[in-house]
Amino acid sequence: MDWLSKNLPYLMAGISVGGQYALIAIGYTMVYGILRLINFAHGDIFMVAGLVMVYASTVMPVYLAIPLVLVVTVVIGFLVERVAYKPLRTAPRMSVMISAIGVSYLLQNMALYVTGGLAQQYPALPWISDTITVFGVTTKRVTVITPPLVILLVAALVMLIQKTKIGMAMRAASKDFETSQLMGIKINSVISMTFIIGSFLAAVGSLLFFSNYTGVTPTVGAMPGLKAFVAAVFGGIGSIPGAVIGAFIIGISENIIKGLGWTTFSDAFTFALLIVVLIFKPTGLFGEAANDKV
Amino acid sequence: MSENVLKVEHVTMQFGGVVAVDNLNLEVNKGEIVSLIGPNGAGKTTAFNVITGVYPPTNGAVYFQGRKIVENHPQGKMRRQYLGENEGKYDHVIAPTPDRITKLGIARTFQNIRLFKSQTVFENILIAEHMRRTSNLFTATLHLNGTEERNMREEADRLLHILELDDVRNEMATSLPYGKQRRLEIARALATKPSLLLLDEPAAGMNPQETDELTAFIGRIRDDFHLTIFMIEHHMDLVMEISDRIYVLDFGKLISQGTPDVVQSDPRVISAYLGVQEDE
Amino acid sequence: MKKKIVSALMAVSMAAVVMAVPALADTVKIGVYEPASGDNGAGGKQEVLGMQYANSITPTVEIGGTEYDVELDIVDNESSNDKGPSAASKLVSDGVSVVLGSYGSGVSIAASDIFKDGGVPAIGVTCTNPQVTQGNTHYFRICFLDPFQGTVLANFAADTFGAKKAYVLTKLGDDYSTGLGFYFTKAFEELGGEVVKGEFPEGNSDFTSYITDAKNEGCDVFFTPTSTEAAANEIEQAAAQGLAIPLLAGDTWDSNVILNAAKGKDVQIYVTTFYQEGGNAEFDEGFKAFINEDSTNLANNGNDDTVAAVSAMGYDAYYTALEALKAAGSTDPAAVNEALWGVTYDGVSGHIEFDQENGDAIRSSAFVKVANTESGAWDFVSEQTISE
Amino acid sequence: MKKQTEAIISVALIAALLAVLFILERTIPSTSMLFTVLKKGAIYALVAVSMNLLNGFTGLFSLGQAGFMLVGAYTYGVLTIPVDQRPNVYMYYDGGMIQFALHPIAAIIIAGIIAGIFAYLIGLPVLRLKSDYLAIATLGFAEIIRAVFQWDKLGPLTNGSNLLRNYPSYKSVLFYFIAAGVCIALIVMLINSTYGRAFKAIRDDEVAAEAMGINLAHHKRIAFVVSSFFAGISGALLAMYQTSIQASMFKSAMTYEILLIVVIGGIGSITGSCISSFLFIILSEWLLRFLDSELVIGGFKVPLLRSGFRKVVFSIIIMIIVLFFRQGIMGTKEFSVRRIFNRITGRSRKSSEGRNGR
Repeated sequence: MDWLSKNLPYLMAGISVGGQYALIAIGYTMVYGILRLINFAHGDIFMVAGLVMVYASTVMPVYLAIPLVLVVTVVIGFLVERVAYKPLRTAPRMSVMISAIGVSYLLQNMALYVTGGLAQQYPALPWISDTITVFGVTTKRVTVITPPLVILLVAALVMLIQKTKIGMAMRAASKDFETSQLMGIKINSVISMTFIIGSFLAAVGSLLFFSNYTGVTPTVGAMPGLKAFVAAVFGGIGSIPGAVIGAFIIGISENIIKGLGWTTFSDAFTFALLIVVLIFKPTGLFGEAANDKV
Repeated sequence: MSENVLKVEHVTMQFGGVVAVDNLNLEVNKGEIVSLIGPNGAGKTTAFNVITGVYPPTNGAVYFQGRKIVENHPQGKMRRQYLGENEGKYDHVIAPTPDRITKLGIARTFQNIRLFKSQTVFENILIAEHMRRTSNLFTATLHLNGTEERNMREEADRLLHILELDDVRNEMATSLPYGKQRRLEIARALATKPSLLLLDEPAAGMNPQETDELTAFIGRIRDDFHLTIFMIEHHMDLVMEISDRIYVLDFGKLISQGTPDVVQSDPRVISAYLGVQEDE
Repeated sequence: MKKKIVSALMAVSMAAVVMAVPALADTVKIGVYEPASGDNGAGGKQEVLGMQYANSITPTVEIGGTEYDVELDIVDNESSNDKGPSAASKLVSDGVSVVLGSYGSGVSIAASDIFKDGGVPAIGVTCTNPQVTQGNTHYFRICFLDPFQGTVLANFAADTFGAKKAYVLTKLGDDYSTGLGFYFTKAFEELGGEVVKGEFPEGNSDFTSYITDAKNEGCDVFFTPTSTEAAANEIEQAAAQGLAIPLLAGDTWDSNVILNAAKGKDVQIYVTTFYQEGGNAEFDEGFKAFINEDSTNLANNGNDDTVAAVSAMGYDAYYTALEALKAAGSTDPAAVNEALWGVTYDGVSGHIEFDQENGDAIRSSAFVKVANTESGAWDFVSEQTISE
Repeated sequence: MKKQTEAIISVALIAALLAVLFILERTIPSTSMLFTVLKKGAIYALVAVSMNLLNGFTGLFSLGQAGFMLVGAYTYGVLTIPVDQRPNVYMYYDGGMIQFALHPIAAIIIAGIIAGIFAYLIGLPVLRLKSDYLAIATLGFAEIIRAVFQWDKLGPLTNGSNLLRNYPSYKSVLFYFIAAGVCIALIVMLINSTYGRAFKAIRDDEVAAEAMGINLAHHKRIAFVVSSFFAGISGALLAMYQTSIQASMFKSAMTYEILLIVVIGGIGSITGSCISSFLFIILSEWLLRFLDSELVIGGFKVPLLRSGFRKVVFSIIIMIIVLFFRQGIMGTKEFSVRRIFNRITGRSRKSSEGRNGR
């Protein structure tokens, strides 16, 4: 029992943070699947969701603030795509990526301007922020409810992608961008839908993440964003189940490394894992190979 | 039988379950113009890509001037799925990258033109001479290779003159008319001083008058540059006019070979192109 | 159309330059080299508020017989070593007579040579790393140093909690954090205690594994000299995981970010700092009024009017500079530099006097206070001196 | 306009620039903001040009520049701290491992070489990757390098999380202009050499380049190592400019800044990168500083102006340039004396000797 109570906290923290990374990673993998774009600003949209919640909860009760945060984040995600990515639809990949970096730079500086760099305190969400004890280990309820909630959301998303018309349009667009346009698929609305779903999940992810880690600063979105991207690549970019499984693996292994005392290299480990995956199995666990014809 | 330049032996190329090229054997001898024809999707460009090292064959080998330059045998998953014959004949792997094959003296052009779009005509040819350089990074950077640079430029101008592209010397490569872009691609291939030139549908998209000019042009460069030419082409008048020998591919298999008039009257070739006559 | 946008942008920035240089007779400029963004932005802004308050009370000073208006020339060093030097050289080129700053030792060291070349003396306000003043004659400091603060914390941990084993958590790449951690460890081991070390990387939010380590190792005290950015998460997770042992930290934790995070949680937080609200009633009321009258000031102080120790230090630094200006009898930076060695001033945070070797303040005591999680304010604990 | 006359005019222009700087240095006080900005502008011009060599001329999208600058800066710092200062700097590591000091110029070149070696090792696995994967992999390596340099077990060598300082540095702005100028000249000569043409071929069409006998792996490695060599040198210059360095300042934000400078200047234009780096530094670190402090014009308090506003305005300007001026200031054109001369004399560019005769 002693071994369990010693190491259970790492495992639980790993699962919970893994679940939160999963919700962000899905955003990356969907956007990359269709646009072949690494949305550098996605981590910062996650941060903005946190900030909106902080400011909303000062003026309205929490149960009103939560839907507001979801809506505002989705709108921001949609606007970012329409303003920063749509004009560059035909531009070379490098300039779209630079535009993504520019948006990330802008969101962080705006957050800095509004908060003045002060770490904002995330409000305690009623039910999920209470502390509970599980097998003798005290932690927050959010740690326990994150995995099932994530699996539920992912199942719903996979159903949407497999069963609905918009889902089919997304799959077509991710297979071949040009031909799906020829088939009369309104590409712009498909892309907007992707960003809307991605931002919505990122907003839910921020609700869970920040109730566990309550300090919200302008750069708080950078590291989870990068780790979520590593998870997306590790799971196989473009595959949603892959992103989720990759995120759980990264969340757990990162905490195990911290548990073993190699804390200085927990972040460096994530990048090392990314580079190993990129070189030996670029398609990741579940991705399909995409080779371009000569 | 004059000296053999290119020999393709039991080459099979299988993508997953699809056999694009099936047990291909062909030869090209010094000074010959040999054509490879066949309906679309017969595996012609795939054969070219195997010869030029774009991807290794699933099985078989390629010889150049008597030396084996490419070899492969079914490995891993492919060993179970392999559908072609002659599996045991090859045991080790030679898979040079395309640039190593070009250095051996095999130059090629592409089915859809791949010129360097941000460079002028003159610069496109200069780039092809880079591989024959004797200077290293330092002497080149410090511009100590003056003579080599001058020779490169003179050689490029000479090629431009021979191929009648002097007037568009400083134009951007992509702003040229279609015919001239084709000719520039050939000029660029010649700049690598090849002994074997692989042309992938040089006359694609050309009108009859341009095709006639091209026919004379190919004959001329074969003689001026002492080349051996191996060509994929659909324009039958060009093929029949200029080829010494012809190989016909259909669904990856060699169905006929020989001089132009032999191949022209071969029933299998006609059916491959025109479909089988349904005898009611 | 595009050409017009570009020329418009150029025109705006050119015009701006002209406006930014108002000329007034008889002004003495005091440079304020503080972070307003980046990791230490919050602390830097509270420090500047102290200086601005002091400036609002005594806007003029009599130097060599003539009355001078004191103008604060404030630049943001973005708490980063590559942006700091250009902020510093802007101050030098603006012709300031003395510079106050910075919060955070890294940026202070980064700008040290620029102040030296410009011949402008600088007064460190709350940078506690010894390397700031070491081996130079132009950088002074009015706060105590890490060796002193580390020892005070070690003594406090040993005396008050009888701690035998301490968990020390520092931030990778932060010289203040590793420096204070080093001195605490040295002092704590000299007292016979044992130290378990932990380090977290930049941008880390999850501290569960460190807290679990501290519990598993059976540490009696959890010492974590980090910035306020990490503090919020540490406190939250310490409470969530029911960490029974007290949290100890240095001067950076003396801010309302910690109070907000700790409010209503069962967690004990002890902090050493330069000043404790209530130490000087007159300063407290005046400062609170100054904060509440202007919305930007309120926002910069974290939306409430608790008096942060760094504001008190900023206030004292301003007056120390005035003392130096008066003693020097001229606004020439070299004269001010010379005068600074002899300056003594009894400020809100105690007696200030410089040692003649490195220009460090001779400080013998530090205030210790505890976060009262019900009232959400700091309660005074003791004024700790070190035994030797 | 023959090549010789153009060469003479260019040399004359450069000499004039250096003379102006020389005079300025004698007249204006040496700590004036102008010199600070010019020094930093020159350093950022070099690192922007070195990044342009990779992104703009070879089509390799790398985000590892900050990592190689860090290696260069630390190599310079560690090798040149005078021995008597070492106990003072390596306080927590009793004087540190290395007990010798080299001449600054030698240390700068070694800084570049060591950054190049790091690049060679990192390049082996990474250069085969496609553009966006290459960007993330190089970004990852830069973060790993930073974590390693901050590790306290390496303290005796890198001083762990503490600053490296007290190493010699040149104060005159001339030194930075000459050092950066020489390096940029070398890069320009490389780009105009046969290797430069090979890089541009790889940028335009890898498949065609390979078919023309250009060994992709070899040439990509050369571009990557050369670019990192000069990033290492600019890291050393930055260390000199700043008189103290710390691993935590070489974050990915620094690479993004350099990338944005390259984009503003025009990807594929050397002079574009130089111009935009001076513009970027002058605007962001000097002229736009007023945006951060309250400004009262005739009793009217300008709204919005408070700390942090400068960076917001700056990121908006960058977004406008990235979206609407995709070519940047110079696009892929170069500032050349001939083009100015032709514009003055009204002769069209076509009839002159041609683009490549530079």
